[in-house]
Formats: sequence, C-alpha cells, structure tokens
Amino acid sequence: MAVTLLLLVPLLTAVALLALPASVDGGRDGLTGAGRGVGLAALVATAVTALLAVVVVAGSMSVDLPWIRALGVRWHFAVDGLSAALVLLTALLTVAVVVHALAGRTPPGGSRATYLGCIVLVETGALATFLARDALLFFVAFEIVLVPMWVLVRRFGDEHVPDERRADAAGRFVLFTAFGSTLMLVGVLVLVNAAGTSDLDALAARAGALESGTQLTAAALLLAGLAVKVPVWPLHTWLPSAHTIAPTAGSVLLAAVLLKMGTYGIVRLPVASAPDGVATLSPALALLGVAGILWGGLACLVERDLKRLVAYSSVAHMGFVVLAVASGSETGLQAALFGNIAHGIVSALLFLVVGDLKERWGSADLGTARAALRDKAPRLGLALVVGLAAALGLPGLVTFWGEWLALYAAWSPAPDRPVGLLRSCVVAGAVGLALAAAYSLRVARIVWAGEGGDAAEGDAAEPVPDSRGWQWGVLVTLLVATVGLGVAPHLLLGISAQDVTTLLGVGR
Amino acid sequence: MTGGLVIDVGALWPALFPLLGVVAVLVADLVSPRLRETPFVIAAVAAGFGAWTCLPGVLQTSGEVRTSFCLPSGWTVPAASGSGEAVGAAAAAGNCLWQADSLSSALQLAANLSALVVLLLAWPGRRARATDPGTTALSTPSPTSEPVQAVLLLAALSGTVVVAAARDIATWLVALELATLPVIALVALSGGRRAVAGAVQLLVTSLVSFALLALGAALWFAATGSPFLSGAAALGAQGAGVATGGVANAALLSLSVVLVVAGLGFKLSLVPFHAWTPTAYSGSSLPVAAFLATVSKIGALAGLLVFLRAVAALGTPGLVVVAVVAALSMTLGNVMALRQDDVVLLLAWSTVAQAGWVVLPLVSVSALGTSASATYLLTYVVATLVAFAVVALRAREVGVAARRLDAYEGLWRRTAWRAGALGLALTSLAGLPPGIVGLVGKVVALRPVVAEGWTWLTVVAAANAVLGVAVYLRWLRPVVTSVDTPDAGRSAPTVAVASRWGGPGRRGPLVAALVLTVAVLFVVSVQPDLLFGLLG
Amino acid sequence: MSGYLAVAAVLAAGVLLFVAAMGARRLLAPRAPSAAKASTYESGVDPVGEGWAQTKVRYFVFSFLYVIFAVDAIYLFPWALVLRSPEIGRSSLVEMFVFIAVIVLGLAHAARRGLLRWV
Amino acid sequence: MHLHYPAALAALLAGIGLYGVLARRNAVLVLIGVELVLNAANLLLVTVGSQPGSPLATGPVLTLFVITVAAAEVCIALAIVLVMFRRFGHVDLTAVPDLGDDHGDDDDRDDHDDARDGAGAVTPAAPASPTAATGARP
Amino acid sequence: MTPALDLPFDISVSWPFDWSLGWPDWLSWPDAVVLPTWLEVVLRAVAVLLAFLVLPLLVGQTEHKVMAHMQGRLGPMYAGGFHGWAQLVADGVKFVQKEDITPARADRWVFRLAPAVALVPYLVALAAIPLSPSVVGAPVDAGVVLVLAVIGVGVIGTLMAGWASANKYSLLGAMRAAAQLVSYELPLVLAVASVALAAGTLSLVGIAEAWSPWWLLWQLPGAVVFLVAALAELQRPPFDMPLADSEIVFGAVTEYTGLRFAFFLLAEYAGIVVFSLLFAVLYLGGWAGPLESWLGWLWTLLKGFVVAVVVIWLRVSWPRLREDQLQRLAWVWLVPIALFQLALTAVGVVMTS
Repeated sequence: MAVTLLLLVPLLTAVALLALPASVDGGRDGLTGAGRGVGLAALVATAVTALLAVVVVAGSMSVDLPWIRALGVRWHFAVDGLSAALVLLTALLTVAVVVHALAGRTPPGGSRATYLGCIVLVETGALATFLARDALLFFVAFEIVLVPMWVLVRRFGDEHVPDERRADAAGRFVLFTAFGSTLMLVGVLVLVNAAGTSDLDALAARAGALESGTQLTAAALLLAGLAVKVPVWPLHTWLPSAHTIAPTAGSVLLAAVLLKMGTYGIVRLPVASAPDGVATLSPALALLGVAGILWGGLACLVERDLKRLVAYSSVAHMGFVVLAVASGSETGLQAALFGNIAHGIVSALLFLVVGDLKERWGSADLGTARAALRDKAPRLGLALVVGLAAALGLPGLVTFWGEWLALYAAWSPAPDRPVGLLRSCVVAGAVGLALAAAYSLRVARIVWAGEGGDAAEGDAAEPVPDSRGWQWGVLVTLLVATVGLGVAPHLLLGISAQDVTTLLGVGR
Repeated sequence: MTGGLVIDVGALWPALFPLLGVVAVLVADLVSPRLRETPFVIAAVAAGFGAWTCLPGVLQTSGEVRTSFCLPSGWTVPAASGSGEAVGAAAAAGNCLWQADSLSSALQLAANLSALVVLLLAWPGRRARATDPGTTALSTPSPTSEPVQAVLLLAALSGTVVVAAARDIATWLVALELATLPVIALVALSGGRRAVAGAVQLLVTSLVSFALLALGAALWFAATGSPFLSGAAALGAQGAGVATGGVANAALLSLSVVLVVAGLGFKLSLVPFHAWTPTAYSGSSLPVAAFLATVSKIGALAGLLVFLRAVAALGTPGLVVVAVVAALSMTLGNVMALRQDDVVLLLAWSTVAQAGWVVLPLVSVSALGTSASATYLLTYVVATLVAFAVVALRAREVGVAARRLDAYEGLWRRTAWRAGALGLALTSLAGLPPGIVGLVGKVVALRPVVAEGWTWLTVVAAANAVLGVAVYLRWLRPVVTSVDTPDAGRSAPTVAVASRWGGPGRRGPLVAALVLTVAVLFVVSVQPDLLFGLLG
Repeated sequence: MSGYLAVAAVLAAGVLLFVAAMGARRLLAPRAPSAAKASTYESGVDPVGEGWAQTKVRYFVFSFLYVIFAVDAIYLFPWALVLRSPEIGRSSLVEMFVFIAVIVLGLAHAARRGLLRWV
Repeated sequence: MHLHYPAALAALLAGIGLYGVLARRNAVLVLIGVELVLNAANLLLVTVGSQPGSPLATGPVLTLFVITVAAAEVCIALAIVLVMFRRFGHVDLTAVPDLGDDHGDDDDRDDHDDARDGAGAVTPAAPASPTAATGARP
Repeated sequence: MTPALDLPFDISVSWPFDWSLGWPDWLSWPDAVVLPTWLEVVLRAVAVLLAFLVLPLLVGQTEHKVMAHMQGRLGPMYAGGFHGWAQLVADGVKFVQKEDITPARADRWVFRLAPAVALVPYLVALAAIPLSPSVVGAPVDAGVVLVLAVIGVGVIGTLMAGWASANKYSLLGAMRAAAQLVSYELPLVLAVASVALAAGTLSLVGIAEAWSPWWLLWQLPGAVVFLVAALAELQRPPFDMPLADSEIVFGAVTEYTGLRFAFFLLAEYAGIVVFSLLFAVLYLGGWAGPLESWLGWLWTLLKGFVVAVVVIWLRVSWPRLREDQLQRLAWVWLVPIALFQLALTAVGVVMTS
C-alpha cells in the first residue's frame, strides 16, 4: 500500500494545487496567508513522499493489481536495486527543489500553486516511471512528466527572453520527447507482441527466447526512443534550450530526474529484454556516446551562457553513461547507474547555483565582466567550484566513480562486444575528460575568480546577495552528498550490485 | 406466425427509442408548432432510453449476440452457386438482419450518449431570440425550428444505431444514409451563407459516397449472391471459385471492398475524401459540428466495421488501401490543424487526423483490429465532445470570438475546472497524460499495426503522434498562459453576435453536457478497463 | 411471346406515327418564316425579362413531397402480393399500418407547418 | 439473356456517372451523375437478382431500397441546391466558398446574412426574399 | 379466381340464364393457327395504333356534341354530313396543313420532341389495358405498374414543352402542370395500390377477374379519388390551371402551332380514353356482364365510354379551381382518403382471407 501512497500523495497534491482558483493561491510572491499555506502544503506533501520513498525502498515494497485487463496491463509498481537509488534521488531532490522554490520568488507567468503543482506532478511521473514494472505502464508513466514540464518551461520560463523563444524551447522539449516515447512505444509493442506479456520481469526472463531479428528491431526502436530522453548525441538539441529557458526548479528536475528516466529506461527495457539486439547495436551506441562526450565538451568550451554550458556538460556526462551501457558488462551497468545518480546530484547542484546566479545577475552571459564570485558571494562560489570540480571528475567527488568506472568497463567490455572499438572510445572519452577539465577551469576562472576580462564596472561590479537560509541549506545538502558519495561509493554500488548481476544473468 | 420472421423487439430498443422520439416530436409539433424546449426534452429522453437499452447488449459476454429479424432457415439465401457447407455455417446466426454483439452495442451506446450531449449543447432558450428580425411583436410567430432540429438529430441517431447492428446490405445501406441525410439538413439549417457552403460540400460528399456505397453493395451482391454481410457469404464467393468464375467473384469482391472503403472514407473524412470536413464544421453551428464530429463518425465506423468483419473471413492479409489512407489522413490532418487559429477548424482537421488513427488498426482485418478501432473512436468521441462543450460555454460568453484560439487566453486563471476539462480533453486527443485514455488508445491502435509488422506505418504514426501533440498544445498554450488583465479575452467586439452565434441557449444544459462528458473522460482515464470492457 | 415485346412494338409504332405525321406535315404545310412569327408570343406584347422571375419555391415543395410519398407508395405494391400470405400477412398488415401512419404523420406535419397553404 | 450485357451497361452507366460527378461543376449535373451511378447499381442488383434461386427477391427489393434512398437524397439535394442558388446566385460547385482554412479570405463572414436566415431556416418553403430573387446573379 | 370479398352470406349476382355458352365455333379464334412471333407483334401494334387513332376521336366528337347539347346548342353539324360526324377528321386535315413554327428563342430539339413525349406514353398505356382477358394489346404481368409508370412519363412532355418555349407563360404553365401532375399522381397511385391489394395481383386482367359487385361499395372512396386524380392528370377542367387560357394564354403549349399542337390535343383525348378504360377495368369490373366471354370487350368499351361521358360532364359543370385550392385538394383530401382506402382494403383482405 505504501507504494500506491507514494504515488497518490504527490498526484493528489498536484491536482489540488493545480485546481486552486487564482483568487486563493496568493499570487506569485506567496506572501499572503493563503500563499504560505500553499507552499507549506507542497512542502509537507513532498516531505511525506520522501519519507514514503525511504520506507518503500527500505522495505522493497511492491503493489500488483489488475488495471487494464484487455491489454494485460497491471498496476504493478515495485522497487529493486536498479531503481531504489533513483526513487530516493527523485523524492529527496524534489524536497530540495520545493524548499529552494519556496525560499525564492516564484518566476513570473503564473501562480505559486500552479508552479508547485507542476513540480510535484513531475515528481509523480518520475516516481511512477522508476517504480513501474510493466512495460506499458512504464510508457504511460514516462509520458506523465511531459505536460507539467511543458507548463514549467512555457509559462514559468526565463522572463528575459521573448515569448517565442519560450514557446520554441517548451515545444521542442515536448515534441522531441513525445517522438522519442512514441518510438519507444512501438518498440515496447514489438516486444510485448513477441513475448506475449508486458510484465518487465517476464519480458526479461523471456528475452533469450526472442528471435534475433525481433530483438534487433525492438532494441533499435527502444534505444532510439529513449536516446531522445537521455539525450544521446545527435538527438540532444532540445536539451540546451529547454534548460536555459526553464526556471531553476525546472532545470534541476530536467537534469537530475528526467534525463535519468532515459538511461534507466535503457537499462530496464532494451538491455534487459532485448540483450542481443543491444549487443548488435552497441558499437553505434558507444560511438554516439563518445560523440556526445566530445561534442558536449567542445560546446562547453565556447558557450557563453552559463546555463547552456551546464546543459552541454550534461550531454557530455550522459555520453559516459551511454558508453558504460554499451560496454555490456556488469561493471558497465553499475557505472551507468552510478553515473546517473552522480550526475543527478551534481547537475542539481550546478543548476541551483547557476539558476540563482542568473536570477541575481539577470542573465548568465559569461561574456559580461562581473565581480569575482569568491569575493562577493563566497557560499555560492564554493558550491560552484565544488560542482565544477565534480563535473571534471575529480577523484573524491561523486562523478569520479561514474566516469572512471565507465571508462574501465568500456576498456574491458563484455565478451560479445567489439573490444577494439570500445577501447578507441575510451581513449576519446579520456580526451573528453580533459575537455571537461578545460571548461570547468574556464568557468571557475571567469566566474569564481573574476578574471573574465576587463575589470567589472557599474552594476556588474555590485556584489550579489549570497545564498542564505533554506537555499543555502539545500546547497549544503547537495555538497555533502557530492563529497560523501565520492568518498564512499560502495553505499550506492552495493544497492544495485545484486540486481545488475541478476539482470545480466537472466538476459543470457 | 410460425415460419415467419422472428422479431425480438427487445434487441431493437436502442434504435426504436430514437425513432419513437421522432414520432413523439412530430406529434407534439402537430399539437403546437411553436414549441421550443419540449422537442428537446422528448429527444433527450428518447436518446437517454436508447442508451439505457443498449446496456444489456453491452454487458453480454463476448461471443453472445442479440438478434432480431431472423429469417427461418428455409428462407436462407444460398450463396452464389454452391459451397453448401458455407451456407450451413451461415444458417446458425447468419440469417438475422439485426445482430448486436457487444461491440455493436457499445457503438450504439456511444451514439446515443453522444447525441444526448449534442442535444444538451443545442438546448434552446425559453424566449424567442431577440435578434430575429422576422418576428415583430404584432406578426404571428412562425413555427419554431427546434422540432425540426430534434427530429433530424434523432433520425440521424437512429440511422447510426441501426447501422451498427445491420448485417445485410439493404439495412446497412439505408441506415447509413439515414445517418447522413438529416445531418446535411441540420448543417444547412444551422446558419446562413457559411452554413449553406458547408451543407453543399457535405451534400456533394454524401451523394458521391452513397453512389459508391450502392455500387459497392451491388458488387457485393453480385459477387456473393447473398444480401447478408457475413463471413459465410464472402467465403461463398470465394468457394465458388473452384467451380465457375470464382476468380471473377474474388475480383468483384475486392472491387466492392475498395468502393465501400472509399464511400465510407468520405463519411469518416479520410484523406483524400476529407475536403468537406472543415467547411462543414466551420459553416454549421457548434452542436451540429459536434454531431458531425461524433455521432456521424460512429455511424461511419460502425458501417465500415460491419463490412470489414464480413470480409475478414477471407483472411485478407491486410489492406494496403487502409494503410495508405490512414497515413495520409493523419499527416495531412495534423499539418493542416497546425495552421489553424480557429478552434472549430482545428477540431475539424483534428477529426481528419484522428480518423486516420481510427482506421489505422484496421490494416489488420481481425477482431483485434476492429475492437482497437472502436476503442480509439470512442476515446476520440468523448474527448471531442468535451472540447465542444467547453467551446460552447465560451461561445455563450464571448460569441463568435470563442472560435479564436486567443479566446482561451488565461482560461486557467478564470475557470480552472473548465480549463482542466479542456486540458484533459486536449491531452487525451494528443495522447499525453493526464489524458491517459488517449495514451492507451494510441497503444491499442498501434498494437495490431505492430503485430502485423507494418514498419513504415508505425513510423508515420509515431511522427504523427508528435505532430498531434504539437496541434493540441497550440490550443493548450493560451489556456495555461496567464493574462494579467482578466478581461483581455473578452474584449472582442462581438457581443451582439453572441446571442445569435452562440445561440440563446441556457447555461445549465451546457454545463450538464460538460460535466457528463468530463466525468466519462475522467473515469475512463483512471480506469481504461471500463472502456475496453464495453467492447468485449 | 413476351408482352413486353408487344410493348416495345407499340412504342415503335408510336414513334413511327410521330415521324409519319411530321413527314406528312412537311409535305402539306406551307413554310413562310418571318422574324415576327418566330418571336415569343406574349399576347401581342414584346417579351420582357425571363421566365424564372415568376418561379415560386412552392412548386419545389410539392415536388419534394411527391418524391417522398411516391417512393413510399412503391412499397405498397409488393405488399399487395404478400398480404394474403398466411405467414406474414397479418404482421405485414401491422407493419404497413405503422408505415402509413408515419406517412400520414409526415403529411400532417407538413400541413401544420403551412407547407400546403399557398397564400 | 446473357448477364454480360446488363453488366456491361451497368459499367458504362457507372463510368458516365462518375465522369459527370468528377467533371461537372453544376450542382444539378453532378446530381444527375450520381443518379447514373445509382442506376448502374440498380441495374446490377436487378440483373444478379434475376438469377434463379433467390427466394427473397433480394435484387428487386434492394433496388427498391436504393431508389428510395436516392429519392430522399434528391429531395435534400434539390433543397440545398435551391438554397445555394438563393444564397450565392449560382449552382457552381467550384465557386462555393471554401471555409476549410482560416488563413484564406474572411469575406464570407456575413453576419447580416446569418441574421436573416434565422427566420428563413424555420420555414424552408418561404418564398424567395426580394434580395434573393433580384440580386441573386452576381 | 375466387372473389376477394368472401362474405358469410352468399349474394353473388347471377344472371338470369347462362350466357356463357361461348362463341359460336365459327367465330372463335382457331387454336391451331399460331402466327409467327414477328407477325403477331406487328399485328398487335397496328391494332393498338388503330384503336389509339379511333377512340380519342370518338371521345372528342362525343365531347363536342354532349357539351353542345348540355349548353343548349347543336355543336358541329356540317362536316361529313350527319350531325357533323367528320368534324375532328376535318380538324386533323386542317392541322396538317398549318405552318409549323419553332420560336427563335426556343430550345429547338426539346421543343420539337415534346409533343411526341406527351403523346406516346398514352399509346403504350392503351396497349397494356385489356378489354377482355384475350383482347389486349400487350399482355404483361404487372400491367398496373406499367400503365402507371408510362402515364407518369407524360408530364415530362409538358415540362419539355414549357421549358423549351422560352416563354414566361409557357414556363409558368409547365411549372403548374408539373406540380399538379406530381401532386395528383400520388393519390392515383395509392388508389390503384388499394385495388391491387384487394385483388392480390398487379395484373390488370387479374384485378378485373377478382372484381365483384361489392367492390363498388368497398372501393368507392378509392374510385372517387381515382376519378378526381385522373381528371387532374388530364389537366381537364376543373383542373386546367396549367392551360388556363384566360390567365396564361395556353400554358405550356402557347408557342405550338399546327400538327404539334394537334398532338397535344390528341394526347389529352387519348388520356381520357386511357383513364376511362382503366377506371372501367379497375373499378367497374371491366368485361363483367352478360355474355361476358363473348362480348366482354364491348362491355369494357361501354363502361369506359360512360366514364368518358362523366369526364366531359364534369368539364361542363365545374368552374376552374385556383392553383392553391387544387394543391390543397390533393394533399389535404385525396391523399388521406386514398390512405384510408388502403387501410380499409387491407383490413378487409386480412379479415376475409
């Protein structure tokens, strides 16, 4: 029952928040009593959700009821090693996002209730996706996040850009991901049609029995569809604009949660249910992953907008995850899952910082000379530096393990993968790491150290208010997580080890 | 009456109630030709009872059939020149002119309920319209048009209901036209110059469509020698092949299929037979457009299913025609819908696109395909009705300006529930959560296509799913956009037009229609199994 | 011999009659055409305007009514052949009464709505 | 008589009818084309129905039905064509305004016309209004 | 053929002595002689044509004389000598000699063909009407349907004439004619359907054989409807609105001259013949009467002649109806009465069978 509650609490909260009439929700600033009530309700709901998530993960709970009998779809949600960390990440991160949102001002474009409602609805969709144990249910859950995310970008997006750009970014996000998920749906249907069931466990169990042609078709469709969400180069073009335009909460959710749905989906669906097809396609996957790493890194080197830069770095990081998946080994999958979490934490951290900066500066253009952050806002500066260090994969921080393991796994892949190609990819990936170091240092030099160019004058030289109160608390939590998991990765790796082994074992 | 027709009146009630409603309205009109609301009350009651009497048919388990007008076995028409075993198989249930299985009953139920909603949308006001220049205080009031509307609506409804259960070409053909012809008159009666333009387009379309259908039916009769649209008859045509002229018969049969698909393609507004749709929608009043978009489509699909199920017995591997038509409809409909700033036109082109989705599963001529097609149609119908109800409510406030997309600017802030209803409808049409039923509908529609391995079609469908999302998001965008000045949407200088275009109707029935349809949409979104259960 | 052959022959005879009569006229009748003779005859007044100006919608209404009712009447003739059948005679009677009742209802409806009132 | 001849005639009729439907712009002529196609169908039905072994007289009965529906259709069609003539002053199908795309011209949004029709629609048999009778031709 | 009305008591009208001895042998058609089909067909066509040319003249001459005497005058007295018997023949000769004019603005071919279209249907109808079971021009099974169908074609001739004349009056007359003909065709058809229902057959011979004197009462409403509708179909007074020469000159035939005009006149009188004979066959039992098998054809002709005289009589005694009265009469009275008759017949048939 806790699983159902885990989904129902945010869902009902979101519906209630969205249905609030405009007169009650207290407007954008939330200074009225009603506004505070709304905020409190959202906070309590997400906190309860997080608590439930912990309970569910700790108890490995599940729910399995008939839902659409005609399609054989069951209301089947469960948590296992693959999804546990993601569920926790989603639930906790949403709390952080809500706290952060409540501490700051609501972006223009709508009421606070709508804003929070959309955030909570995205959480619902993400949780449902990670928990779903039925392929079609997975697809349905996968789609839930689209509309609230669209609203977040379309309506609460960057107020400084013209309306058409917001529309373009939001539309591009929805259309790309809708296209991807429809392709995924077709792939799911191919699988379901061939295997005669839509239960993910059963699908994985019957994977060996599938013909190679079917496997290849299904894997191609699923990978193509999910690659949009990940995103894999060259399907990533929706990501930078969406991230740039979205409000801070939207960016964080996008990067830390939505992208994970893609990689999680790849592990859950094609890798588990059509392993031979994935094996056939793995060279392409690896190449695209590496292309993403390099492309993202190069783009970061020349990108002027800080938010876009972080977005491109996400593309690069996701490239490592894809490379890890392509390796096909147990280590690879572990690396992919770990990289997922790591990127979730780090990108959340970075987007929070960058979002705050952008809000304070009015724009996030690196070309504008500004006062050094380390002097004016040391807390934000610290968070930025740690985040950048994590982005370049510094040992001792959480990202290091994900990327290092990914390269390691690709160097010694599963026996049925092309070793030579993957090793070349590793070399290229290492170059990508170097690029990451270069762009991280570039940003740190310009923003943190204030060495962007000429000495800042006028408004730009004014100190920005530093992060305080709840917002700082959120940043600190993420910083702790970044360092903590970097020091003790086995906390996370241990959770998924068993299930990864099972998954690969079943698949063969 | 031994040896005569076996007529089970109980099975006929879904069609009889609308017909009785027609008679009742006409009688009421005879008594007093100046009624306004009474005809609609009668019609609503008739449609309501019609829906109620569909339930036994809906609730029967799959495989059961409620029959009526059964010929005694001695009267069975032998299939053309031979194949006695096929005739024997047909004799079991094949010689009933009315066969309502759960699929047919579900379509009948949907038709009755949709007509009820359309009636609510078209509900007249109590007073005579003030803007009517023809009636001054002194002149004798002319007979009202409400009885005519009610009669036409009910007549078209009964045609739709009958066609779903018709199993012989005569009933099938007559019922299809009964479902079509009154609608033309409805369109023509619902407005001025634009309505005439719409009616002319619709007229030409249905004329050609009927000609093709009649020719198709004649060819069916020529090929099979049987008036029954049953698999046995189709098999008879093929079975005769061994003896004489079988090849010719098979060719005739396929020609007949092509003609019928084309004829019904007109009614379903499939590309390339779609041209009438936007003009007719745009010209007619909102309720009539809603009727065209829902009940008419149910009738057309029911007719198509009756025919294709008969052909399915031949085990036709699949119909390339259907695939091509479906792909074209989806693509063109979505592309054109993307260009529209008028919501009625948007809905019209969306009909074209959705019609493509509806026939998409029919590429696999199987039970899976037919029920998938019906499922998709029903989800489309419910969502479309919700959209029309919201537009009607808006039209009541701002008049003809309600047809522009920007009339929905900030709807979320003003009336969250109504905006929520519209959002649910649009997302259902787009196939996005929270309109889960639309999403599930797409799953269901794609399933047979994938199962039969139509790769290119699935790709086209996937691309169109995206286009569709874009289409409906264009409408959803103003809905969620906040307008700082609450009255911005109402500034259109059309208040004078409002009473006429939006109709002087009352608010209550509109709200009732909206609540009814949204409730259905919500329930089937939460528990899609209810919808599938309908279809057996 | 089929009676329809005779019908065809009679038809041919009628056509022949017409042709023969026209032939006779051609032989016997004078021909002296003039513009005045060939102009439209309107009681000696020069013709003005077109005929359609006087056309009333009323006529169409009657043609609509006729088409509906005449086609309905077609169904009565097959009925005449089965009314005596012991199997469906009585039920056909009931059915036809319903049928006729509906027709009468339609007619009454038309009358009540003033379609049959000319002035 | 051999069944080929009526069948060939039916095909011919259908062809001519279809040609009429496709090539003619006059609404009445299109209507006639449709009637030709229907007659082809009728001919086919009667021909096939005249084969021995049809105890229900299916062919002729079907023909009756088709005739009936065609008559109903003609009624509606003529009424619409009549209204069309009153509204547009012609019966040219290609000149009917196409409202299918609101990016086209908006000249047809004639609200005055709609107003008058509110009364006119009630009694379809109302005599042609003065404007329709005199100002009909463009 | 058993009588349709099978009453519990037996009142069949029996003639005082048996006349049914039949023809004397020398008069009867030798069974053995079988003509070649083509010859038989030609003979039948010629016979029908002859009847068609003679009978309308008879009716026309009767009209001349009867009308004259009813109005207290003599009528034609000179042509041919005895009471002007050859008046119509003389008229025909005169018509042939008149100049035939096709108006300049007319639609030439339609204009020229219209008289034939108006006339020929009556010829075909006449062919299908039996004078006795054996004396019939074209013995077809569904004679009723055939006769009604071809009579319906006649209206096209009038419409063609009116339309092709390019004359306002002609067009108006044609419109009136068309509206009138279609309006009255319906009660006509319904009345005939009632008779067919009573007899249980669509064959004219069968209907006449099934006739019994009780039909005079049973089918009376239908008979009245038929007679009135037939008058209107013929556009005879009091239903001659389409021709009304005082209002619209001469309606559809205003522009016609000479022989073509004569054809229209001939069509009218042929129509009287056809409808009178049809009335006799449907409602008066046709050849039923003394010496039935011998003189049956004569009985039919006589009955028909009486009906024709009634038609003439009505012309003399009734004023012309107004157009709207005419339409109201059809739709408000005749159609409902015909439907009532239909119901009456159906009930009677089912009760007695």
